[in-house]
Amino acid sequence: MATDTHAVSRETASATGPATPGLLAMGVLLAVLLGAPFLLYPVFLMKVLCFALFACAFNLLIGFAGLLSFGHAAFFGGAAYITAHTVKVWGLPPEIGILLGALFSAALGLVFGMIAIRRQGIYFAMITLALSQMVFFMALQLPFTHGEDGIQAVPRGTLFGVFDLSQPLTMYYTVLVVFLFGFLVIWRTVHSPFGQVLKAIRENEPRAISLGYRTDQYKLLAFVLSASLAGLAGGTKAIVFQLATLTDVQWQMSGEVVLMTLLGGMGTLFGPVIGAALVVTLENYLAATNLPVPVVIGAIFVVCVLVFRRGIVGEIAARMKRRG
Amino acid sequence: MPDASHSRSAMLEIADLHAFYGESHVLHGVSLTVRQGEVVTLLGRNGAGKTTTMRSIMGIVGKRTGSIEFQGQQLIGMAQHKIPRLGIGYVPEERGIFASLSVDENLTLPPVVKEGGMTVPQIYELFPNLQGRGSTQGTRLSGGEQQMLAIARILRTGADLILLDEPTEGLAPVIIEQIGVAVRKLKQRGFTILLVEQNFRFAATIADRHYVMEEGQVVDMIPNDQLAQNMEKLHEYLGV
Amino acid sequence: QQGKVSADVVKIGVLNDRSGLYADLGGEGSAVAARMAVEEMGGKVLGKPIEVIAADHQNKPDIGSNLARQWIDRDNVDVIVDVPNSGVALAVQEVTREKKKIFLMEGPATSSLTGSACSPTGFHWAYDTRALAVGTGRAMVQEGGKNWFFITADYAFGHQLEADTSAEIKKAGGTIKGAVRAPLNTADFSSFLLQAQSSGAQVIGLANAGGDTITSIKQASEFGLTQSGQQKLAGLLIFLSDVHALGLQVAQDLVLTTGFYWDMDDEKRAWSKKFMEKTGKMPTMVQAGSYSAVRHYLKAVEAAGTDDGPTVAAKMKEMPVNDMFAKNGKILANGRMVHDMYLARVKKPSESKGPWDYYQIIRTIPGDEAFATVAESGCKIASQ
Amino acid sequence: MPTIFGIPPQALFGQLLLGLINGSFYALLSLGLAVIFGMLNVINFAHGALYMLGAFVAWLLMTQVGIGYWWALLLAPLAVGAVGVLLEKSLLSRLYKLDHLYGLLLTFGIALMIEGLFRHLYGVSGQPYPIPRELAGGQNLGFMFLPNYRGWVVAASLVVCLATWYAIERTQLGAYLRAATENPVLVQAFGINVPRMVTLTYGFGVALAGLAGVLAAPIYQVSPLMGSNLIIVVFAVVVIGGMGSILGAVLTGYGLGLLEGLTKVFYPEASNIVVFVIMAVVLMIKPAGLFGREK
Amino acid sequence: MSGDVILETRGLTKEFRGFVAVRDVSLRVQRGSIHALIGPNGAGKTTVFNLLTKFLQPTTGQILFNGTDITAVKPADVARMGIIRSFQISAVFPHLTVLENVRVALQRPLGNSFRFWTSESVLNRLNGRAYELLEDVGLAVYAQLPAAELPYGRKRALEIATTLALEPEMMLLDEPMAGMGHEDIGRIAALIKRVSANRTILMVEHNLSVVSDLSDWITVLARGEILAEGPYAEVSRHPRVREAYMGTGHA
Ligand SMILES: Nc1ncnc2c1ncn2[C@@H]1O[C@H](COP(=O)(O)OP(=O)(O)OP(=O)(O)O)[C@@H](O)[C@H]1O
Ligand SMILES: Nc1ncnc2c1ncn2[C@@H]1O[C@H](COP(=O)(O)OP(=O)(O)OP(=O)(O)O)[C@@H](O)[C@H]1O
Ligand SMILES: CC(C)C[C@H](N)C(=O)O
Ligand SMILES: [Mg+2]
Ligand SMILES: [Mg+2]
Repeated sequence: MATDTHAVSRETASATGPATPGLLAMGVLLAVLLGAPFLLYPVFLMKVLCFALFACAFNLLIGFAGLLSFGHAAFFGGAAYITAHTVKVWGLPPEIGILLGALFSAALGLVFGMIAIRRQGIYFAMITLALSQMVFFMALQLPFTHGEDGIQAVPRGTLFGVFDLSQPLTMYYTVLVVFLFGFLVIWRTVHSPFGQVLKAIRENEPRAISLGYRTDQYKLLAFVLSASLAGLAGGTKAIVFQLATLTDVQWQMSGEVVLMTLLGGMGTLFGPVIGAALVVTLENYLAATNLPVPVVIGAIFVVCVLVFRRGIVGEIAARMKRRG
Repeated sequence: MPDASHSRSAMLEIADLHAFYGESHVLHGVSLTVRQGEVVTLLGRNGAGKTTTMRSIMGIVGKRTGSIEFQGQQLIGMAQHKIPRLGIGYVPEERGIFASLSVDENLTLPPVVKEGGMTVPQIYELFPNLQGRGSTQGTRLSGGEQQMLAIARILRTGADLILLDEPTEGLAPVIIEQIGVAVRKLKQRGFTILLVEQNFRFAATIADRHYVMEEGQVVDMIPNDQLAQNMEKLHEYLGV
Repeated sequence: QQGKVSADVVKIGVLNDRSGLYADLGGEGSAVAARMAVEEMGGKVLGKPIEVIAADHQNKPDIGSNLARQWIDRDNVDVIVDVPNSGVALAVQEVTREKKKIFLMEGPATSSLTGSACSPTGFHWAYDTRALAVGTGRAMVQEGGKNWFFITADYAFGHQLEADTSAEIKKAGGTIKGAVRAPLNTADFSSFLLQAQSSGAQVIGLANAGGDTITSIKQASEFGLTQSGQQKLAGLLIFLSDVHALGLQVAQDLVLTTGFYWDMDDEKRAWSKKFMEKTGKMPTMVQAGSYSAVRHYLKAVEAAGTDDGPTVAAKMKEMPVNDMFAKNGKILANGRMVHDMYLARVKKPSESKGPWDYYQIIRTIPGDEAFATVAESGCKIASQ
Repeated sequence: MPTIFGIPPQALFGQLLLGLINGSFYALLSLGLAVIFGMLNVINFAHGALYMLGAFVAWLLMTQVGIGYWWALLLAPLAVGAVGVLLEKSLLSRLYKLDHLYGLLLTFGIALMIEGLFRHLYGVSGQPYPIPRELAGGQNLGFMFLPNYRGWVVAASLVVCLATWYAIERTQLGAYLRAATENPVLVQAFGINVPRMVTLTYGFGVALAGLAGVLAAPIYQVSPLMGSNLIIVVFAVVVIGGMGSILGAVLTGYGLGLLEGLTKVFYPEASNIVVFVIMAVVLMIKPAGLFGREK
Repeated sequence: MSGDVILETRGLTKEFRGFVAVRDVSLRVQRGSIHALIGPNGAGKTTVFNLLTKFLQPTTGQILFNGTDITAVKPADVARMGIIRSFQISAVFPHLTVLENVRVALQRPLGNSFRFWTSESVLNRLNGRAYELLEDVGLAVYAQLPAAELPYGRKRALEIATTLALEPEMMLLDEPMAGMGHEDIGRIAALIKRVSANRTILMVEHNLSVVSDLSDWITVLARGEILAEGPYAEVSRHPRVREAYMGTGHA
């Protein structure tokens, strides 16, 4: 039976890649994103960006620390509630609301982390799942989250008291900036001394320990970073859709982000972005047809796990390696 | 009981066997033969590849190439669980007594693969120490008793080739003596035995021939009766 | 006469629960009813084609409001119909208000849709929590059900229904012993029922609907709650489809409030028969209401000569509602369509003279008594 | 009337009894999960979906074929077990060489597919399944009125759990299982077909889920969502009990059922999260779970 | 206790569910010596390593390093105190390059390892030292290769280089030669000899010729218990050792 406890990330670890092709891809991505709203429905694009950031945050954990969290919805949705509440009820400006959302998720991440980090592999996944379920039920029952109704009619407000976010384009470029910020943070983290240690831990934790690294602390920091960025994405989504609802804290959402990352390529920088774009597009498209969405999603999941573990970007990177 | 008709004929034939643990190449072309009714030992330093050879016969080494024939049948490529059913019993290095099973359960665990295996009373007769320990947890037995149990449970199955990996390892001389007695009895009963040993004073008392392994290869074969002449060479091999 | 019609088509979007616990009382039936209204208009208004599309909001506010937003932004939908879930309806109301599009609500119950959350282009048609409270709530108290315990669907609808009913009960001199909140689409009500039972209240008020009501009533009888006799069930919102699912054996003698019953006059019977032919079921008040609302909307478009939301909304409020569903119904400034409601009792199996013969109408509740005035409603936009 | 800590005994005992009924389902499901985990080291995310499948098979048997409850009680678990065997042979077995997490992800995907399919075919509103005539009605226990059927569920689950426990702890087959969980390679070396054993174990584990599904059908309606709502709690139960521990799974199952009952009496708002709170606490003190062994 | 004992264990015992893998082992490792731990498979050598480096918690017994009790110290902190181990089954970071493997070790003392906001290029100044270490084990040419692509024996060499990178006061090597070819064995043996100059080495090794010419002191384990101790010549003459282990027990 299986023994390799870090295979999930090893399978795909190779594709972090040197910075040069990365920068190229970055440029292309940027160009596309800048032009997109003139061709596509902005609300849809904003959804993609929010989920892309969410997936990247999740990937920081699974892809670069080898930890599969099955409870990331708690950070995404939790932050959405905080942002929605602070903006709607306390009347704070959107930027502050989003910031508070992210901070909340960071704190939540710290708590989850301290409980879960001590266990590995499946146990870690199970524990994060259960903890996030706890958050779900709180969202269902606490008065300020308004149960099934969620927090509705969240004003988009004006950013820094200057930019009127009710304008679709203004909103879009704001989301774009948030996304790029988050993405760069992850990029930097991955290519930092900290990132090096993370990779080492992912590759062979006992060895990292024997070299004197208190690996739990590194994993915890990675977890908190990931949680905060997931929160950043969630808070932004709440402003975009002017809603915070249970959908974003449900465990199915945690599953969704796993799929996005798996499909795009765990442990690759761009994989999650592509994965998210694909999944969101697919769901949008399927919703129109009367194909059963979950069945298709589930099928993709199964296929990825069985024959496509590197994910799209991972596969491409591997191909290029084999050639060059 | 294995029939004596084609005794002296080769029962187990290994040719150019290579084995790997993941990336490390452990056996580099092992060749040896065991005849019907013989007791043959594998001698060699730690890490020489003795255990790996046995694991290769049982088909529980990651990757192996070459040829292993048992009574004319090729074992390489055969489904793992079929190999023992041909009549090969394996007594592993760490004995493999199950902590979650009682002594009785350990004893009756391996399924009978041929008729002619020993009955439980016969086994108790052979290993008196095991008598009346039936309900104790397997791993609570002493090292020696565990070793006996590990051998005993194979005798039930009717296997006629038995692979013993270091049955005397770390046992007190008295126990070793008992085991020796048992193994000789088995030989009389017509069992064929492949024995991994480091303690070859013990080996010398029961074996017909000795193969010597070094770094994953068989480097020599010494019939028991020529042991005396070859002592020097042997010390050389075993690095003493 | 040629008026200006956006994108040269009048698009009607029926947005409701098509797969879940509210699917039977609205669902495809509401779409069918809407199409029946369109057919009556000859499929055209102001010379432009009328189109009906439908989608499932799965009782999720986010899905509902996203669909509404997309429909309006991308698919030129002019009017949104039904939305049988108060939580979702409130979210959609936000969108239609912002986009100045007409919103015709038959399914949702919460009176706040024409109160704190009212919109100049939002219309609440078939019934609301206030009407239910006035109907069933009062009736039960008058029958001697003085003290109550609520099992409440834990979202906008349930909360509002509980609040409105409690108010009525207190007015009528009753008392509230307590309440428990059950999540939407609960599978097992036993522990809630047990709480209700041990509260010792005379009446257990079910402030839930559709599948939840069915399940809770079934399990109440499974646990012999009502057999014992010292406790009564009050289904505060019961639809014809629910009674159909429960069967008269279990449902008999339940008292309920409804805005429509097929078997009241020839006009209703005739329309319902047509509906029955298309769907195989008799219409609920939600479905009948969808017909009435869409019909009224289309007439208003014709009269206004445009499909521009605010203009049509104003027109709709000028015109009286007269169709098989409502007689001289009037629309208040807050969007509330005021019409008579009916208090009914579910027949015993013995009394029923055939399929779908389920209700005996006990009394008619005049619209002005059933529904709140604009002043009472607390709707802001209405005043100006 | 007399009260216990200011709680009418009717409420207290009533809720405890209902808790026991829920516990019966927790126990059955977590038992299946534990058996599977012990042997395959896979967290079977599809367990909830297969539980739902069990209920639907029963429902379809009744509505399509006219086969009633008692036969369904036998046939549905067999059907679900067969599905399980298929899944293990065709999909799961490809992943054993890899990290166990892939097993989790795979079964998660399978769960989505099964649930999505039934959701697509039958909508999310529950389909009613009648209580078998023999078990209609109920007993008045004084403090509450217990429907016969719910009593039957408790009994049935107890028997099945005990039987399974016995089969694993006290029989030859059980010995094979235990030995193979400890050292599959050696057991294989004794000529036992461990892969087949693994397959059957999975089949058996999910058959238990199927059985639970049939038992559940008359209580909760037959709905595509019935599994996904339940399974996470059951996961928590297994983690608390100690992954792979048979006894742990069963005891924790009933225990947490009762505990939920209690919370419903004293602080209903918390009844949904109490399981997860306990899980967090237990993991803090005993990372391997109550009955689990440190690996 | 005498000052020149760097590592001492008292009655060290480890039990795995009823099975005693290490029983009442009391070791005294002299500072600056090369101390070999030998014994048949399953004797408990690796387990002892795991106990010393705290990867396993002893069931009973005490561990002292430089006189301070480290029985309750965490593995990472044991390493920080200067005890660095290698593993029986080669332990490298497969998808990091050979250079990065060594750098990860060199990086730790810098204390910048939590900086997720600075660029990894700050680590380049470690390259010089890293190359030196790779030279020592003859891996400099592979510096840019992913460690996964090294042959088994070279991985062991890399592992030793990584261990040396931390300038440990004491090194624990578990079967450093396992799976190596002759020439590698020679080089590594020489290396070990050289680095042992200013530090203490405790190693498990099956290759007795290596053991005999490297080690100053040998402890023989069997079935988890100490069978004999002493310099090689002495131990190899010890009757019970010959009987139970080397097996040439005649004469
Ligand atoms: N699981 C494994 N992975 C990698 N290498 C291994 C593994 N098991 C054994 N080895 C290596 O394979 C070589 C041969 O091992 P093996 O156990 O066959 O030797 P042996 O002759 O049985 O030694 P002993 O007399 O100590 O049992 C040794 O170098 C050992 O380190
Ligand atoms: N985690 C564990 N659980 C149970 N038993 C264990 C565990 N680790 C080791 N053992 C047992 O402890 C004994 C000693 O194992 P150890 O690996 O220390 O031997 P060793 O001397 O290193 O052997 P080798 O020379 O083959 O490496 C063996 O019987 C082994 O089966
Ligand atoms: C169709 C209705 C049952 C919907 C419910 N009354 C609500 O407002 O949510
Ligand atoms: Mg060996
Ligand atoms: Mg070892």
